[in-house]
Amino acid sequence: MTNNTRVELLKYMIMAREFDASMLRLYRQGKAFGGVYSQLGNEAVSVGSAMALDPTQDVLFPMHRNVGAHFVFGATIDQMMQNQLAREGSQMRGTDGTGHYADPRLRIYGNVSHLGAMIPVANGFVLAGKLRGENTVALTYIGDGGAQVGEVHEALNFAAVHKLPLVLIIENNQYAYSTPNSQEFAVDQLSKRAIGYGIHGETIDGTDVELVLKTCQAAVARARRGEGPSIIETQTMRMRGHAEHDDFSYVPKELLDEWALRDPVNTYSAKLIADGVISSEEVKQLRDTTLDQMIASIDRTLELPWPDASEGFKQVFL
Amino acid sequence: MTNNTRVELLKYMIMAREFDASMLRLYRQGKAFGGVYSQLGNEAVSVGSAMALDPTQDVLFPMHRNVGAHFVFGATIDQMMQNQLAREGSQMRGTDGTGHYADPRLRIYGNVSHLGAMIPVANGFVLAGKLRGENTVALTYIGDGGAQVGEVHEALNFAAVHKLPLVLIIENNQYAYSTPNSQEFAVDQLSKRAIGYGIHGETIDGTDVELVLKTCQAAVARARRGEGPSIIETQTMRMRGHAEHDDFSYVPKELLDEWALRDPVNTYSAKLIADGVISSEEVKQLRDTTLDQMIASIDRTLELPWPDASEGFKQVFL
Amino acid sequence: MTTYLDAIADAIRIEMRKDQSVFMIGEDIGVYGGAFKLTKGFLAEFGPQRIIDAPISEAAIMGAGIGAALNGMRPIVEMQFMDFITNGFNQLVTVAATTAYRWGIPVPMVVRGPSGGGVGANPFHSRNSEAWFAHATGLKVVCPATAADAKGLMTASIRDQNPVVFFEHKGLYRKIKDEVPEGEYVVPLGQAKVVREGTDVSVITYGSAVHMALEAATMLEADGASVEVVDIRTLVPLDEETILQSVRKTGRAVVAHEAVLTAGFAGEIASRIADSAFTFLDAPVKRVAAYDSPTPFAPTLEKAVLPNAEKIAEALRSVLAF
Amino acid sequence: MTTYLDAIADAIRIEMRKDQSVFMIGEDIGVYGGAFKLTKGFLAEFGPQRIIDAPISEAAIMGAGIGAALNGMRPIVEMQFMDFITNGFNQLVTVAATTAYRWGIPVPMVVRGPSGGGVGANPFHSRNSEAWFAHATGLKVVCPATAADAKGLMTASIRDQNPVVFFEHKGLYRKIKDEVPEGEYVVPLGQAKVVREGTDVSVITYGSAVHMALEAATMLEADGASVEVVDIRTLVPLDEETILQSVRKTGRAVVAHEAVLTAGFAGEIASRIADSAFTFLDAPVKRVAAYDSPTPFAPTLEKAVLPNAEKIAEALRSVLAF
Ligand SMILES: Cc1ncc(C[n+]2csc(CCOP(=O)(O)OP(=O)(O)O)c2C)c(N)n1
Ligand SMILES: Cc1ncc(C[n+]2csc(CCOP(=O)(O)OP(=O)(O)O)c2C)c(N)n1
Ligand SMILES: [Mg+2]
Ligand SMILES: [Mg+2]
Repeated sequence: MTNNTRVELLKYMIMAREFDASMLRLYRQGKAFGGVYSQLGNEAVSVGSAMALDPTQDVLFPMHRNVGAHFVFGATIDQMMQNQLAREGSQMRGTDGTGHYADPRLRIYGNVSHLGAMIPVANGFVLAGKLRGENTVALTYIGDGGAQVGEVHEALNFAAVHKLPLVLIIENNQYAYSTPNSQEFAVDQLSKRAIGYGIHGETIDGTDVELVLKTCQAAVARARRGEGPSIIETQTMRMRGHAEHDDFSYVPKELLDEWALRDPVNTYSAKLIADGVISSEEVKQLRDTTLDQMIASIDRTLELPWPDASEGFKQVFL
Repeated sequence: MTNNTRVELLKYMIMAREFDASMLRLYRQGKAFGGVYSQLGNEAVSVGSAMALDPTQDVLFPMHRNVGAHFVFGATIDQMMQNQLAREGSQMRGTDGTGHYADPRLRIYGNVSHLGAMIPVANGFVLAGKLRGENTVALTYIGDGGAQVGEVHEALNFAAVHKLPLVLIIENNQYAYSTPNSQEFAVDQLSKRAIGYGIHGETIDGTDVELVLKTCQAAVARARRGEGPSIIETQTMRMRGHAEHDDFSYVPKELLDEWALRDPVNTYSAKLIADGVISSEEVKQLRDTTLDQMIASIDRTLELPWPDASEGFKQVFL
Repeated sequence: MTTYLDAIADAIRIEMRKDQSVFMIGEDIGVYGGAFKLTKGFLAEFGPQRIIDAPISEAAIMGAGIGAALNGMRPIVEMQFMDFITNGFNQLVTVAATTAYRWGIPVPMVVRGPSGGGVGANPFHSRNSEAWFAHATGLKVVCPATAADAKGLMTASIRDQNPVVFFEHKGLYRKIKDEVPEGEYVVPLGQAKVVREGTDVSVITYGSAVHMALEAATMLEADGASVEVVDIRTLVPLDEETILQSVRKTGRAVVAHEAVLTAGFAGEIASRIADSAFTFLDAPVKRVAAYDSPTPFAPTLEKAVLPNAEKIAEALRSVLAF
Repeated sequence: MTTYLDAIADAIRIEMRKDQSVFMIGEDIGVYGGAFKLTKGFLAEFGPQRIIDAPISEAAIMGAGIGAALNGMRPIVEMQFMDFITNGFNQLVTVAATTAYRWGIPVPMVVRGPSGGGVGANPFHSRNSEAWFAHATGLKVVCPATAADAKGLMTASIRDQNPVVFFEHKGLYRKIKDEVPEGEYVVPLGQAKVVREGTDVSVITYGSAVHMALEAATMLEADGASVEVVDIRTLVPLDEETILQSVRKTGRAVVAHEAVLTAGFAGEIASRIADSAFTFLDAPVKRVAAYDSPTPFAPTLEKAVLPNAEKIAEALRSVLAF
């Protein structure tokens, strides 16, 4: 892995984190709109996985805690901010918000609230590529909770039968809203679902961005070679509530403390500093610059008016 | 296994087979009504599995090729025939037919056409039992094709989490309508799905009625002990078309020939004769008597009028 | 004065205390007390056997309800948002709705949850889908507008022998407060209610639109018009008689709901009026409903596409001017 | 003379020959040629890349269609029976229906399959569910009654930029034969058709009920009444103008469909008439539809609950006698 790549990984993780922190501030100020879903603790998964793709030919179907993946695929801070706040000029013209948006120019297809619903769609996207002899890989995500949705099963089996180039990350962040893993499923590793479909599956530490990247690169390579889909379960911890309205008092404090030591941004910064790839000064500067960018973007976005009401009556059909 | 049990197993398999043959005759005569789904080749699964239950406390959720299980649970030939032919006096009063009927007195709950839809319902049935401290086990079935339905996934995971006393037989009869296993899934054994749920799973020869019985008894015992659900995949061959309108020309002749040698009724008759449990005379007599019963039942049923039209307007609500 | 949300919780609590066969199943209803905190305290009172947190599997949850109902229980199934009922749709319309007709076995189950828009959720947390279930046959469909009705109809729904789809409006949960009878309280399914008497024109409506209609009625007072508002309360069974009585009296009708217009339940009501009150009608029957689109996210757009008191008032004026 | 079934197959075949982006996906559509043999010969002509047999996974199949449409293809998704659309319901109403509105990206997909009753199938192979999709917003809904329309509307549906739910009536597949134009043939979506001119009363209808209405019209001739029959052909978009023109002319209307009455699409049509043709109406608008129950299996029951020519004739007589 080049030093360049390593710095990039860090840079995107910091972007994700600062975006998140900004949304939290906006939420506290009563200026955020809709649910604010933090990916604190999940940055390594979003960033590491998306970095494994080729953004000129592959395609991203992100979920609600994947702002890092958006950034890797070229989404700008302004774009994300406008969508989150549903302002005029935002990609969805106010019809929808949060992380649901799609930007076909960037090969990003957003999600819908219904968990798991976009996995069958990701299948169809790469099936079309396959029919045309293209070699597009789709990367998508589901939570430890969402993995129990029936459509996930249908989609994985379908992808297995048709050997589709799909990489599914199961983001196991220990909780689905207030529900712990133990009440969501009864197997030690969700990646074992792969066995029942005859596809590749593995469980990895989701706080280690380089491990995520390498594991996903291997999965993308398999997909590209026509060997079909993979399930990669990433173990992380959701370090905040389900969304910011949730005080997550149902999560044991010790569990959070334990995982805090494995914070993906901090550990990776420390690693790169130890390896002499970057100085602690530079890390601080990177954070500060990113924060400045966020603040500037927030200022610009909050000045934007709401989309015009007439947008509500447009393009139900095309 | 007592000789009594062994003869019972044979008796029910013969009933299932002769019922089937009767439906086929009726179909050819243009007197059958609705789809006629043969279970030729599957008798050992229906009968062996149902025999593992305690019909005074357990509950059966049969599928379309499980007439043998109905008989084990006490359904009469007349009852089955009336339902198949949707005649007056039939349990569903003509509102539905084929094997969809329920008879709560016999602890049989029928199915609906939508494959897999009754597995979540079977869960709920035994969940209720559990809430009341009862020890009811539910036995249900799904095909190699139907196992790909999303609801099956949700139900198995749910049963695993709640450690429900559920036994699911996956009747792998190699085809789902015209679609072979290879186009339905990409794993060598469907029972491996169990691994992903953290539950018991195994694949067995579905033409061996005693093996089916023993395997199901063990599954029922586990369920009864509170160890949760099991998946048992039974390997058989669908020896006729999907339903009788289907000439199944898409099935290689050799495959049918191969499986014909493993005919569950013939092999088991031979075995019981070899073991001195029953004479070949007695087997022949059993078949003849059963056939006579079928013919008598058909005669009685065909004389019944259609249900009165007024039944169509009743009990949409209770 | 009790909120709409508390009234529902109250009805469920009372039935659960009385009847051991009533239990709840859903997502995050236990420790968390539900996404809207409707089941707050329930886990402590009733324990995890009767307040069951389930995996994110709406079909499995729905099926668990159906199966338990077949086996003598009275499950209350929560959809965290009614939008997610699309994931359990097959269970509901294929299995629950047809069982009584085919087998003659009751399926006493309530499927309930927050529906509706106007609160800046998004297209996937705002749908009003009651018409789908009214068209499914075999499901009762309830849409309360007030706290008292929410309580009384919930009690009736839990006691009903049939599957009931109970649409709570999330915008009313904490906004609406009214006098709610204490203790057991039943509002029978299938009885509409004249919530405001009037002589010149009737608004036939339900759910959140009842409040819009009442506001519109007040606006029309200024024009000197007397508006009657009929809250049908349950779509299935439908109390056609009360609707017709009102329209026969006033001779004019506007039908309003928050759901989108096309193939919405307003069509059902308007056609019944056009058929059975034809000779009494002095004006066309107008419908007020949401624009035929998903419910958008931004407040400007959402406000524009959803119905409101002004839009109902406008329809009333046009009908009165006819 | 071509059957309804062959006409549909013909339209698909022509489009597939012309446009490489059109492909089919469904259960048993390849080697077997589909449960109704509609795709017989397709596998041989187009190969397994374009005639894709899928596992029994309606949601996965629907999603595959949506995703392929997002990626430049024009998938035709077969439901083996339209009843099983309930298993892919979420994909259709949540994803397909809302994508254009939210993302401005087209989802040119046709979901098609056999629907309807009257053929002794059973409650799970007979549903008429078009109203659900008309109410979903964002889906076009097509219900052809004749072979020629089936062909022309299928061509238009395949070429449309939006998701289209195309209801074929299984009872018409081989029963209905008519003159079908050869080669490419388009009937634009959103154009109703006066299939029989008349002056005394209008029947507004679609799908299988068109044939019942025509039969009823013939019956009414004996009474000396002249019945106009309007086949709306597509529910979304709806050609309101042709409906209103007819009713303004005749002053009387019966709305008929095979689907169950409550919250069915007849309500939508009848209310539009009651609103926009009010001053032209000389009689109540009557609806004829199935009884509100699942479609039963036994022929005696099925015949009793479904609409037919006699029931439409009766409604016509009552409207004419008004
Ligand atoms: C089908 C469906 N059911 C319920 C919900 C409500 N819901 C939104 S997020 C969520 C929890 C998701 O948990 P998980 O999949 O583990 O993802 P996480 O939020 O932990 O990243 C729930 C229950 C939904 N969006 N979709
Ligand atoms: C959800 C659903 N999709 C499609 C069908 C149509 N269908 C009925 S049986 C069948 C094949 C079933 O195959 P399998 O599950 O292997 O059972 P088998 O008939 O082979 O015993 C199909 C596709 C259905 N009944 N339900
Ligand atoms: Mg999670
Ligand atoms: Mg099979």
